[in-house]
Amino acid sequence: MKKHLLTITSNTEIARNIFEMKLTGPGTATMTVPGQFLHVSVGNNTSKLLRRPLSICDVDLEREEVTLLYRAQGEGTKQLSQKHTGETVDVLGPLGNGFSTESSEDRKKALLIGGGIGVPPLYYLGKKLKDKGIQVTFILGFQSLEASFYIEQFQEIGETIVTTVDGSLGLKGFVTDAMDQPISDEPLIYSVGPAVMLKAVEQKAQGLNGFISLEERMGCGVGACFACVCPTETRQSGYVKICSDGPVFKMGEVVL
Amino acid sequence: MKKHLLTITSNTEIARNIFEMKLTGPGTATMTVPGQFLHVSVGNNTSKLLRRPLSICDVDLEREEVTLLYRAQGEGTKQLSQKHTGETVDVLGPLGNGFSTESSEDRKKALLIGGGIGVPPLYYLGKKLKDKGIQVTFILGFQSLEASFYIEQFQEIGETIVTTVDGSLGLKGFVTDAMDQPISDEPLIYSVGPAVMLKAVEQKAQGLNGFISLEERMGCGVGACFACVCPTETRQSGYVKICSDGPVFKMGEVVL
Amino acid sequence: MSRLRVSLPGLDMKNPILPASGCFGFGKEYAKWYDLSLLGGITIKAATLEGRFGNPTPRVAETESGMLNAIGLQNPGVKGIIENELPWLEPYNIPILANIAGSTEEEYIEVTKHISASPLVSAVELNISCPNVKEGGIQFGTHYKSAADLTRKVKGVSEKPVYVKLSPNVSNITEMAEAVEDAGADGLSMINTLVGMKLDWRTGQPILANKTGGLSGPAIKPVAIRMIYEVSQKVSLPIIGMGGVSTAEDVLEMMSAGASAVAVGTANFVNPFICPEIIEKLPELLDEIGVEQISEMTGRSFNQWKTPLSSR
Amino acid sequence: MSRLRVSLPGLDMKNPILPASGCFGFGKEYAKWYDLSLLGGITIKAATLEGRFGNPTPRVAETESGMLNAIGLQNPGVKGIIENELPWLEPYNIPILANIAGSTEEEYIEVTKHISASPLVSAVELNISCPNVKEGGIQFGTHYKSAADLTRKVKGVSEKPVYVKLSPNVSNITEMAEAVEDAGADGLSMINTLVGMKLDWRTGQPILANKTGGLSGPAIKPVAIRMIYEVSQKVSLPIIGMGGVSTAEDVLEMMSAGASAVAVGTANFVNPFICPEIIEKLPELLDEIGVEQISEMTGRSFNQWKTPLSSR
Ligand SMILES: Cc1cc2nc3c(=O)[nH]c(=O)nc-3n(C[C@H](O)[C@H](O)[C@H](O)COP(=O)(O)OP(=O)(O)OC[C@H]3O[C@@H](n4cnc5c(N)ncnc54)[C@H](O)[C@@H]3O)c2cc1C
Ligand SMILES: Cc1cc2nc3c(=O)[nH]c(=O)nc-3n(C[C@H](O)[C@H](O)[C@H](O)COP(=O)(O)OP(=O)(O)OC[C@H]3O[C@@H](n4cnc5c(N)ncnc54)[C@H](O)[C@@H]3O)c2cc1C
Ligand SMILES: Cc1cc2nc3c(=O)[nH]c(=O)nc-3n(C[C@H](O)[C@H](O)[C@H](O)COP(=O)(O)O)c2cc1C
Ligand SMILES: Cc1cc2nc3c(=O)[nH]c(=O)nc-3n(C[C@H](O)[C@H](O)[C@H](O)COP(=O)(O)O)c2cc1C
Ligand code: FES
Ligand code: FES
Repeated sequence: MKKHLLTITSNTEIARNIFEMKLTGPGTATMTVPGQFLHVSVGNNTSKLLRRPLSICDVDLEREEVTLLYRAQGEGTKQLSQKHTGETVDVLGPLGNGFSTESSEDRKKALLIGGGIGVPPLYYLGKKLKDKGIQVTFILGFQSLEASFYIEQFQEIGETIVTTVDGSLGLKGFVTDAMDQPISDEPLIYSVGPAVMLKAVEQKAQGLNGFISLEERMGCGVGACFACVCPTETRQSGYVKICSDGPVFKMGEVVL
Repeated sequence: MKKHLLTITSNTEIARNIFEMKLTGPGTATMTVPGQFLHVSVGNNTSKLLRRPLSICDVDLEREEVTLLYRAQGEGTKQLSQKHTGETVDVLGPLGNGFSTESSEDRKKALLIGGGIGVPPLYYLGKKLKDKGIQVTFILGFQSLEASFYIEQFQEIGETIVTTVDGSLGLKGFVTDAMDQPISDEPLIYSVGPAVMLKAVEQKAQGLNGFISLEERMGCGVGACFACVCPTETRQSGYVKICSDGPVFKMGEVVL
Repeated sequence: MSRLRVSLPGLDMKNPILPASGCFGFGKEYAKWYDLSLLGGITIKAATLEGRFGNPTPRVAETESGMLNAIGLQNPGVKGIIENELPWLEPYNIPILANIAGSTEEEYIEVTKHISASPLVSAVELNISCPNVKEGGIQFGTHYKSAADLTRKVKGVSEKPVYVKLSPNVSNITEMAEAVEDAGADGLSMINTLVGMKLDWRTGQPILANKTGGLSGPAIKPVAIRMIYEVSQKVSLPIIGMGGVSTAEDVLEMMSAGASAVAVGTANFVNPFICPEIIEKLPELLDEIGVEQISEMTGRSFNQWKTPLSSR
Repeated sequence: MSRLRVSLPGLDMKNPILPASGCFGFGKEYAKWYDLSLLGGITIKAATLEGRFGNPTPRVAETESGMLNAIGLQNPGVKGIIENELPWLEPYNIPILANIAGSTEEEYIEVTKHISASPLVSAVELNISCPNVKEGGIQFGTHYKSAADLTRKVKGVSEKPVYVKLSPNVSNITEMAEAVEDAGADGLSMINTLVGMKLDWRTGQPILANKTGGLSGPAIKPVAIRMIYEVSQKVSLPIIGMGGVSTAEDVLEMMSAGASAVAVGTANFVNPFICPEIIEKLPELLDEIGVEQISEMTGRSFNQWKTPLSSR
């Protein structure tokens, strides 16, 4: 675990309020596990003290470049979105436990389900799974056409089913509506999104194995402050810390 | 009185921790009185809320450019010093009552005495006085050669006597030591610097007329908060507000 | 504009925004920046019986997302204010809330008599929470018996509604609020500044000549929100909320906590146009959340099921 | 390095810096970032008698230059701490300050008995100021009779020096400090968090599941400095200062106010290396102001003529 000062190589709005930030620096060499996150400082002189957890969306080890996708919604991410190429960003990471792509080796298929700003880590995960010869299908849920992003990039990796709440792109409805089609070959499920979505996905996917990635407001991001706990019945302590035990958990492991 | 969003055209360190910032924008057209100041915001997202009062050091009406010289000492001015060309700076101003160059028309000579970071407004004042045909002499006091700045620029306007505390440039000592030479022709005195210096200058200059410019920690900068008062025996209220009644006062008008 | 209207005892305001006492002088200075008649009202700087010079300088210091002040109630005295300051505000035709202070009960009473009699004053704000004077001020505001006594006496002589301005430097703000409610207050103003201090690490000496000062600005907003939230559920008096408000969003947050109107202090120093800018932004925000009348926001954090929003 | 040494009851520290309770877990996590033996000491997360899960999430919210937390004393219980957490810290060989909490006097006493008996614990910190639990915590910390009673009882069973951690949410912090001094405390820790709250302006609802939380970070530093300044002139107990410290300059400011050691809380979240970075910077700053021993900084704001600096 390290603190890195990375340099912005690009920071552009790719959909309404959705930004793609590319950062370069030697620290990126350690960012090899999808589902891990960076704890990103908004800046040195700002009144926003807490770091923002953002998932690793892609890593180019040769170019020493990591990609983050984020929604500029609150003050902190808005300030991030105003940063220019050449400025530095202070990040901790990679933090947390990401998606295990090992355990999936005996599977042929994977179904990756993401909602809204939960979509980014699925990109890096999809690439990694594909590299292992696994056939990847994405189900990506957005509010609307306007709010959707990265669809072409996902299509390069595997079949990509899109749902939008208002029906302006793909299927009208939620990601779980796209799961109504019979799911064949018992794929492994990987899902990232708001808790309500994860809950619905777990229900739909009953009987299947898989992983989910949780979100919670964080203090330290490293397991020290107990801000980000989630109850579980499967561990003796009765809880997990999302930042350090997660953010990725086996389906059914935590109480959503 | 206006709020302006000016654009930085340059921001460079001209001596140790001393920065010259040039700002452009239509608002500069109103900045025609030396001794007035701008109330400069450190930035929108910073935890430093209060504006910094900085004197107008020069104005180029054709280029719509105002020059500020400032010492990056505390957090706010340090943050200002990190701003780049092209960024904008939010300033209020021009604020306060500057030096009257009218009343000096019947004089032939002016002696401009500045200490440390009190020097900047004397540059614009010197230029204005010279334009009126008045012979200008400067006495500028610094800590050391390293801390001195703008001396050549001042020399272009008039004779410039420099004092340094450590003797590394010009006369060793304080500005008042340079006043020991007989002062001829009853020049008008204009002086800017720390209160102790102004007090010493007032004593040395006894019998002469002139103006001093005061400094105080400010809240509003516009006369509303009573942060920056200074006692006076010459006004009925018993005090003046430095930001709105000053920062320039007649010598002897306020209690230093 | 009528969707922004709020009505409090003595204060019929076309919008809920007024500058906080001590952060706007007597209005003259900011009148150079914009038309004061845009404001919902004005709180003027504290009046004492005689003119006061206040504390020595430095009187302000900067802190993280806040500032300390120790002005010390400088003002020209109640007569000077009535004669020279108030008439000047008449043309703007907005409610004036007169902040009053004193070293003794008698002084408070005298000041109230004079100023509440002015036809230009709509209500008085009893400042029992100034941390920057040796006598009076906060000493009345941290003991609830003295707060209640003073409120009762001031209320007895006031010709206008009385708002009591509470100090946050207390163990139990609700008891204080209940005490002044029982004593007859017409409303509450909260919060005044937290007592704070800053030292120069190099010399070890305080930055403020008065040593301690009052902490204001965004740093204290969470404390203000919490206190307003607690108090508004326990008393039935309207609350003028304040403490760190700098944006239109902050105004709605504070009203949700229980405030009926909102005063803006320190933010005026950061941006002299802040009050009109907030007022202009409020309707946009109300549209965003589908609320018609801003007055429906008051107490939304706890009573939203009691008073349904117009949008439901 | 010996110029940074400070000595407090039970705490012989090679420098005055220790992480604040609740902001550093039991040390394990930060041990992945740096060598904990660099620290002057460690304050561990509050221990209660049984394990506690704490409050529902969200448990933190961001405020201007600060944060709110309502963790609610989550911890594995005093036995779990003694068995599983403390042994792990032994190799670092630094003083451990054990923060203790409870819902009843009996619980505090039991926890103290257990934890103060551990040879790894150097001193206990009596947390009577946690604003995030319904019972115990702050209710002992805002009434000075109960604070004094509890101190006396805990002191009666403790095998190690007892520091009482004071709440800033009181009208008179000095009375509180004097009360616990009289009751036998060996030192004071101050300040705990200010009670605050944040609402989502769109929904009107609190961000924290617990509604209110404790405000920490640079926003509260001026309040901490003021309280330490006031208390240290009235009591003769050493003070562990805390509240918003984020830089080496802040440490010297707080020591000047009267602190003998300084705890760093929220700043660990901003920068996990903050404690060792501050420790490294301190000698530079001391050189800049010509002070030899950091212990000379304590109380410099008021007693500099009593205890002349080495530089004079
Ligand atoms: C493990 C993890 C991975 C994430 N990955 C991404 C990603 O790749 N892209 C992306 O856009 N977002 C991601 N999020 C959500 C992202 O962290 C929040 O949207 C962001 O912190 C909000 O900051 P703000 O400045 O916009 O909001 P503000 O409202 O200003 O934030 C205030 C505080 O609340 C916290 N906060 C607010 N919303 C959330 C949230 N939904 N989850 C966690 N903390 C929150 C902030 O971190 C901050 O401390 C992730 C969250 C987690 C926990
Ligand atoms: C009318 C006037 C004109 C000035 N002109 C210049 C100039 O041209 N160039 C220049 O370098 N400086 C000038 N100063 C001084 C300058 O305002 C301060 O040096 C600056 O505000 C310090 O800010 P900081 O961020 O470095 O310090 P910090 O210590 O971070 O400042 C904290 C607070 O204290 C205030 N403050 C600190 N020192 C001073 C001071 N000496 N005077 C007033 N406020 C202070 C700041 O404005 C801020 O509110 C002038 C001051 C006044 C009153
Ligand atoms: C410079 C200054 C002067 C103040 N003077 C007064 C005063 O005279 N009377 C009073 O009741 N409050 C006074 N206050 C307190 C404010 O009215 C307000 O309660 C407090 O600053 C919190 O609001 P804010 O954070 O928006 O500034 C003053 C505050 C400041 C910053
Ligand atoms: C997340 C968090 C958890 C805390 N938990 C405790 C605790 O268990 N016991 C305690 O006495 N103080 C606790 N505190 C208070 C801190 O120890 C400290 O007194 C306070 O945060 C002020 O310091 P700071 O501004 O440096 O954070 C906690 C603070 C935070 C932010
Ligand atoms: S954020 Fe601190 S424990 Fe997870
Ligand atoms: S700074 Fe407010 S009156 Fe001068």
